Amino acid sequence: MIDSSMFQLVCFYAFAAVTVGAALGVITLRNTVHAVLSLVLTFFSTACIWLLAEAEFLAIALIVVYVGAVMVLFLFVVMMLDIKQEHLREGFIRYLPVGIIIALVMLGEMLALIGVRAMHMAVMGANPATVAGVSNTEWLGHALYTQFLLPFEIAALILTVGVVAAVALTLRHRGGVRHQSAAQQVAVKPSDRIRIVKMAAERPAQDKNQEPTP
Amino acid sequence: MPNINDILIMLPELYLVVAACLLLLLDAFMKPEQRHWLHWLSVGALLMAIYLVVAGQPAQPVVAFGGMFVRDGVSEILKAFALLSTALVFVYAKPYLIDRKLFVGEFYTLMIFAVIGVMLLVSAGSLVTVYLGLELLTLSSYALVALNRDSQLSSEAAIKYFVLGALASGMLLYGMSMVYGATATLDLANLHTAAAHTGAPKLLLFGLIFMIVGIGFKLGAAPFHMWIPDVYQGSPTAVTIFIGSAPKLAAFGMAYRLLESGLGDLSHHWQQMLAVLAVLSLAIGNLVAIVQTNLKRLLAYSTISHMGYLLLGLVNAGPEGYASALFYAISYALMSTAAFGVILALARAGFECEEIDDLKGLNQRSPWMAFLMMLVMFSLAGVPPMFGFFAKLLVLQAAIHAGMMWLAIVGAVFAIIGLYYYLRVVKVMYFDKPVEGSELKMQADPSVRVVLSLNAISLLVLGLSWGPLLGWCKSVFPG
Amino acid sequence: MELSTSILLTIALAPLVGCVLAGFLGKVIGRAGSHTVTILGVAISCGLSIYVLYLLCTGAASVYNQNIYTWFEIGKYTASVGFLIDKLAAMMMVVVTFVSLLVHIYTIGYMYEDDGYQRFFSYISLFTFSMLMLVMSNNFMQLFFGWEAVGLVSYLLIGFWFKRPTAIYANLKAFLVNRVGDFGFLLGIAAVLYFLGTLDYATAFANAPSLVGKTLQITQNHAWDAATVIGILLFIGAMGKSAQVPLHVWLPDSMEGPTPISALIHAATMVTAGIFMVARMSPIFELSESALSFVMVIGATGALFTGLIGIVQNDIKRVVAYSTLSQLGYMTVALGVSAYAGAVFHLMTHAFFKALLFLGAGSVIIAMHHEQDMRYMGGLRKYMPITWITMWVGSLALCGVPFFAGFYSKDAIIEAVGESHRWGANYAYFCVMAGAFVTALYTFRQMYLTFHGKERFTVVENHGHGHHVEHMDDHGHHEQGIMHEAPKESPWVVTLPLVLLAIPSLVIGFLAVKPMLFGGWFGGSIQVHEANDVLGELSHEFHGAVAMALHGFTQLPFLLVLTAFVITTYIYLFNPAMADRIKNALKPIHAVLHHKYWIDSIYFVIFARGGIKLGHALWKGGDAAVIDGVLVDGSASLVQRIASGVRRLQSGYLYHYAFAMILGLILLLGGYWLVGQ
Amino acid sequence: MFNHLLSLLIWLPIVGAIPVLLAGSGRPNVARWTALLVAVLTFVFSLYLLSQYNAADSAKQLTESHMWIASLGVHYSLAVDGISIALILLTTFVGILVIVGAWEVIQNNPHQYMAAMLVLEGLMIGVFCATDALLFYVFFEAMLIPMFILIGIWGGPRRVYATIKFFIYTFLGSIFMLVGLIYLYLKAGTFDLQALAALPLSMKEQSWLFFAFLAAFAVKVPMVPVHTWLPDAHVEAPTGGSVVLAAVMLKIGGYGFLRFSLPIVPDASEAYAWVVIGLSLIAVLYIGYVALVQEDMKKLVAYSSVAHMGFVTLGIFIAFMLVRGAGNMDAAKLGMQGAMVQMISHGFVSGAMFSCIGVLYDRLHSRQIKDYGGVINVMPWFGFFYVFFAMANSGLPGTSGFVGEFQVVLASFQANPWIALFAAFTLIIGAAYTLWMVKRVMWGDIANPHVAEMKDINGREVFVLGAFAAAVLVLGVWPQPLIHLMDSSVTQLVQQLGNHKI
Amino acid sequence: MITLSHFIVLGAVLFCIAVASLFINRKNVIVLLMSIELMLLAVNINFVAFSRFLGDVAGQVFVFFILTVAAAETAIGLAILVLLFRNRSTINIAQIDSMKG
Repeated sequence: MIDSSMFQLVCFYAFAAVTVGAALGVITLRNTVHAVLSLVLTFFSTACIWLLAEAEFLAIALIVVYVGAVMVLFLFVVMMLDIKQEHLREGFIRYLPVGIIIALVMLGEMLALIGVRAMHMAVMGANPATVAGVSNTEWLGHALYTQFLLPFEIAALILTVGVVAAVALTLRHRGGVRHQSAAQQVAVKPSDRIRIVKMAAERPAQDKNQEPTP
Repeated sequence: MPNINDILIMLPELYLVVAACLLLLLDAFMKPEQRHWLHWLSVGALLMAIYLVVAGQPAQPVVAFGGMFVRDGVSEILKAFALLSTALVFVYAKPYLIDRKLFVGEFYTLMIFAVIGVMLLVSAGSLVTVYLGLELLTLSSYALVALNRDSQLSSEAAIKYFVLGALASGMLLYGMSMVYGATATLDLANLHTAAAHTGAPKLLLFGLIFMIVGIGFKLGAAPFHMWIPDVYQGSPTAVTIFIGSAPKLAAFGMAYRLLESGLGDLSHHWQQMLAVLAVLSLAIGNLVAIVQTNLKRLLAYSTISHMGYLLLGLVNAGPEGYASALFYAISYALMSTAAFGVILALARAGFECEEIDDLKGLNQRSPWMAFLMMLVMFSLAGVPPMFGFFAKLLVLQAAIHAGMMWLAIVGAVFAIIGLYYYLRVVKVMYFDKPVEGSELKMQADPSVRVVLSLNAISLLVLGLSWGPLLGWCKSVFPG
Repeated sequence: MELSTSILLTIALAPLVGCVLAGFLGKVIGRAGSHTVTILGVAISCGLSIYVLYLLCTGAASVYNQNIYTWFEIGKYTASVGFLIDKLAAMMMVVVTFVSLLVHIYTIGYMYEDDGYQRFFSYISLFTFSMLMLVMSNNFMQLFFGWEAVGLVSYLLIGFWFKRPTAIYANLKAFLVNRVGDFGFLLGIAAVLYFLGTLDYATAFANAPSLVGKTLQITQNHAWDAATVIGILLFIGAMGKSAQVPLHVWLPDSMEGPTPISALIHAATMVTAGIFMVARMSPIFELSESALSFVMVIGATGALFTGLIGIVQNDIKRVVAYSTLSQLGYMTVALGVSAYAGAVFHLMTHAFFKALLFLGAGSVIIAMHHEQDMRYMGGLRKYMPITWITMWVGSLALCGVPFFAGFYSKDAIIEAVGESHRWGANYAYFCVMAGAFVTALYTFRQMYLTFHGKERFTVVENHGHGHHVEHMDDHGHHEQGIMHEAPKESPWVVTLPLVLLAIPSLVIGFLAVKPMLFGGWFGGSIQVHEANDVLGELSHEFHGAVAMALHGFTQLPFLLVLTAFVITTYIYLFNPAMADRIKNALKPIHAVLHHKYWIDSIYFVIFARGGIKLGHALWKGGDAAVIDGVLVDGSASLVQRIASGVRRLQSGYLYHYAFAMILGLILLLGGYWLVGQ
Repeated sequence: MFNHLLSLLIWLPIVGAIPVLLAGSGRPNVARWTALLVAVLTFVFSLYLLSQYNAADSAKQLTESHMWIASLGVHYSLAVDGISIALILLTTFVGILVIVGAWEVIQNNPHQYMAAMLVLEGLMIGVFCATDALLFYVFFEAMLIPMFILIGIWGGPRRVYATIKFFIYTFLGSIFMLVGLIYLYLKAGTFDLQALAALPLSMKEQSWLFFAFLAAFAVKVPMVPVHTWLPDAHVEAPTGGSVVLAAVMLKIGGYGFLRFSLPIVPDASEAYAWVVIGLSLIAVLYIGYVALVQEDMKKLVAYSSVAHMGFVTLGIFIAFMLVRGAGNMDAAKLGMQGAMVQMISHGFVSGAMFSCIGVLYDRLHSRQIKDYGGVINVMPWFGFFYVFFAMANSGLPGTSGFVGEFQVVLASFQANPWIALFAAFTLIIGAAYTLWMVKRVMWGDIANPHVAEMKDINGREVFVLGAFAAAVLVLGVWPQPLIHLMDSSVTQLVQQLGNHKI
Repeated sequence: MITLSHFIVLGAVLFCIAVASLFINRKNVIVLLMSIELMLLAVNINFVAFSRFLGDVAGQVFVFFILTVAAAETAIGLAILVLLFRNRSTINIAQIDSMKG
């Protein structure tokens, strides 16, 4: 007998497994494009997990914003830059054990300190949005435009900065483009065109004779 | 819903946002040779903001936007000095930027955005605003560090800064999520109440540790300091000077908001951690600075050690300790601005003046510059009667008052080691002969000359009469 | 009637004025001006001193004891500058100023050719001032001032010919050895202050009986008698200044100074300061048998053994110098047997005849053109009769031939030692007795070698380098035993002092023996315990100076002198080769005496070379290696090394940076976890 | 104006340094004359200060107090007693002489040299006036800056090593004092020295504080084994720097003991007096031997300074044994006065010795003893001064060098004859190293052609050396005025020693 | 039944993977940037979970902001990356070490 909660749990495990597996793929795959795609998969499965938590708006946003925009940007950059793949994975195996140990130690500490067992008792209650009688989006939107108005505006500023910064860093007024300028052609002076170069006189022949013969 | 009152409370920030946007637009329609107008307008905008901050200072802490924004004494004083130091940066940077063809509008707008980030961060009333303010500041800073697009060092510094900064903000966020999980609130005032009665201090403390990593990173405290030397060295000096000043004030503000406003009741937990960070910072900062040959890198390590001292004040976790740390942050911002200001004033096209040996014989080439730099160095070293000494005095006092005599002694011992490398700079300027053919000369720009002199001299003047400033610092932390 | 303070101040300051004028304005006032002002100053002093002594002797004036000004006043402790003028002081003043005056006059002749003429006069006037401050003092502080000031002048004068390496070696040595004595002396003064609470003589002496029974805790369970400690410490000072064994080594070397100085400072006055001091301190010394025994044994040892060295000396001045050492030993022995008056009496007579002998020797040296080696003299009596005769007077006085001044003082000392029952008195008696023989031996030897026998120098007429370019201070360049002109009698400025000194050497003993030795002439200045009063014992047998002298002819000391006379006469006048034969026969003994018992060498190795070695070891080992090398530079380089190590953590690699952050996080978490457990 | 006499004394030279500095390297004579004017004015004012002072009153006088840091309750408070005045007079006196002494000797940026000297002078006066611990500390540390510059710019070949060593050494000591002072502040709520003196402290606290103070002042004095900066600093410093260093700066260490260790931590000072006394005696003996073998004249005199300053610390700490052990107040006063007189005297004598060496150095550009010999042949007037000061250095009565040593030995005998015994060794060793140097430098025949070319001292040098000589002589012949000046202050200090704090 | 701990553990695991990646990955800067995205994702999972389990809207709003900021951050990060590649023709982390010590 599979009740809904059990089903949810199975789904959770499935998506979680995919998420973790894809995340591992992100950091292990040799090909950068594959890694990016693996990250996309991570986002997808996470979005599914969020759906399980009834955070529909964020789940959609994650896919729209992240997969739709950010990851595309990643792919764009990866493909734009001509990166030699094979060099980029050197030393991976060598440092893997250390990395695993570090990760495990940290995970152990984190789990021990968080007190996961106590959280086992925390059961998902009723969806607050449903309780309030609104959809998740509305619930979120209401908070966003009232209580969180200021952060919302700041987020706008941050995006502005992102734009300004990206432009400032990457936009180039190309210098090497050839084009005619009539004004310059007219205003030309002889000294701009002819340069008198002084050169040393030819070396006397005897110098050559003095060169040691091999 | 926000009303006009909220707007008034946030007037300086809002004004500056508008100003920044206008400058951005203006820049787009300006001819390059008119850009010095932009420069002076930016400086004017900052000065105006200082006026708005100081003039509108509320008698009592007030909140806006439902507690998202807090305007109190701490934020006012931090904002005032952050704006002031940024204005100084603008003044010092101009000749440098022109020489290096970096005299672009983005420098000004990004920096003003960064300052807005500082202002929001120090006024944050919620974890969200802390985070967003921080990101506004850091994102602008990343871009500024990379501003010199053709410089290998600049982009290397930027990528290091970016990756580590992102890592740090990830950790900070992770901590925030835990804190949120433990207390079910993002509002710092509510957090303070909730933390006192929380049933899950374990989770809270767990979150606290991650947040301390974030704070440590922003301050540049060891072992989260690794970005500092490379970023200081790699950035254009005009940006380094900024990173060394206003963001340090912001870091203090952030630490204060998170640790005191939010988790003040857990102070006996975080005191210990900060003490560890303080010792590591003092040790690493002072020790490694000794072996540096690059002046900017030396100042970077000196920053790390100074942050160790600042932590000494925070460790106290009382109003007196916060006042001393605030005092320290201000003093550091002024000293750091002046130190880099001298480097900027001496640098010119093709000559960065960033090796210590570049200063050889400065006293013979430009005695006044050497004198100013000497004042700064002694102030950084904490030799009375310079400003820096009194800042050190106060943080040592705070540490001792907190019952951490051992920490104060560690601080004292490392002050001696630190003294050595500051003296080395003075030695190079005064005792060494100038290198033949070096063009060690001061920039002719009179505004730089005057402002830099005032800045450096202020370290002496404030050393002789630091009472009012301390009074101000103390008054904003009611017992 | 009180003595007038202004007179006393004039006595003290007149030489100082002369010194300053001659010293600073020497160039301005010239040679004549210099010697005029200094002689004038000392003459005033001398005249007034005699006047003061006269007033005191006739009873026209009472003892003067007043402070001139307060030197310091701290709580109950005060130190002042003041004068205590009693007969003891007055006598010393007269001796000092009189001899000094004569030496001033003598110097005109002796230093005639010297470049440092003005400087010399300035120095000896300064010396006179210092010595006067010493003897006129009414407190320990001022005594110490004078004590050291005469040491300074002695230093300057021994090194007067500062170009000579030997002179500047000798003056350093003299100063340092004196400082060893002063070291004890200073501690003695400190002990006086500790036990008696004052630096003032009168108060201290009045309180002296309170010393009885007091002790000084030396270690936990060891205490020394207060009076003994004070006595011995003060006497250590005297040992330095008065060249007592084992601090005598500086005096022979001090002969590097010009001869007038040897006469004034190193024979007549300064070296007797120790004797004077102990006599002054008699109220304290009387309280300690042990201290006095110590004084006596030291004195006796010096009296005999330094005299023995005199026998083998060839330098005319050195013979006199060793004789001085020996005579100082006599005085010290007298102090040791509580015959203070005897010591002071001998001091006075000795001042005259020893000054005479030195000046006479100086006169010889002038005649010999600064040749001092007696082996190149002989037969000088026909060239310089006045010197010859006066020297004989001095010699006979020195040997203690009855009726001469030395007889009265020396015989009294020998008798007094014989009377004493103090521990060590037998040894002392043997020493002084044998010393009498030794004294005669070297004295007659010296006289014969110098004035009698055949001439052992040759006169070669001037060839080449003129006499006038030859300066006093570069003697030794010329070949020994060869003279460019025949010796001749010295000028009157030299002989006049000889004559003036010969007179007291002849008569002063005869005149003064009764009052000074047996008449209680010194009054309260010298205090002797009933039980120790050997002179008191002797006074019962004293029936006048003539009787004493006649009695002296029959006594052992005179017989010893006679024996010595016979022996030396035979050897040096009739069988000159015998001297060498004896020398060869007694080679080991001669070697011991020739090397001055190796004391100088031992001191040099231990203190001079050892001190330098120790200093080097401490400097290189302590300061340079341990403190600077390990602690200062060591910790600096340690910091540097640590810094270079820590620096490598900043590898430049992004993943290391991230790793550091993560590690920091893990450590914070782990630390918290551990604390939480 | 004269309500602020002390402030005037402090700030006149410091502010006076500004016009000197502004004169620039182009107008050296303007700088020199201005500096001299300022120094002379300061001296005149210090004489006026002396006339205003009532020596009979033991209280601190000419008090000046303004709130400095209101929120901490720190005052800018100045006052003087006899001890301070004596040291201030020493400072202003030496201040003139170093400026005259450097007149044409310093050719490289003379304006900066003069300005540094003036600033240094003002700061040193400040140290002697401050009655607030923080203010004291500020002056105490700030002094290092001009001295650092003086040694570093105008010093000898190893000047950088020497000056950094000097700075860090001194800083090292004083930073611990700072920690101690902060602790005291937190306990008492004030930095006022008088209040701190009245503050009850447990033995444990006192012990820690004692060693904190010891660290600061022992380095400054300097005491063995933290003395090694001094020879290096002296050797490398320009003449004026050495003079000020030896004449005044070292005194600040001794002064610090009087103002901090004794009144604030009397019980610990008593308990650990043996440490200081032991180190002082080691200074006399050990340093004496080390001085003996020095080949560099300045180093020799520097070491002799260490030995002489040993008498200062000895005199100060022997007072404890006397007051508390023997109950002999007067002997304690004797020791303390001895220490004070020794400080002043050493100021004159060592200043003069360094000036003398400076005179030689200006002519031959060497400080090595072996490069000289028979100097007196060519420089008789100089020889007079040299020998005179050497004698003063070896403590000859009649010179000031004797007075302090005499008093300290007398006092220490009252406490323990063994201490006096070791202290009195200075008579021998002091004379040995000083006179041996005199022998090798002054006496003898002209050693080499360079010496033969040396010219005797000129009028300016005669003025400097003559002024020192006069001071040495006057103080040696009649120390009572100085002792009287300090008497009431010393009495009060000694009485304070008797107060237990536990 | 899904409990809070499921989400939190998932978040922790992702976080650790991201962190380990920062250390293991020694060559490719792009992977670093992606690791950071992973880390933020872990945080977001936490926030969503807490928000849901606490019945509080703030957590989800915060996620919204984090997403926004991350987008801007990525833009700047990639811009810097492009700059770096232009200047050095590599994005190999092991070669980006001209500043050290």
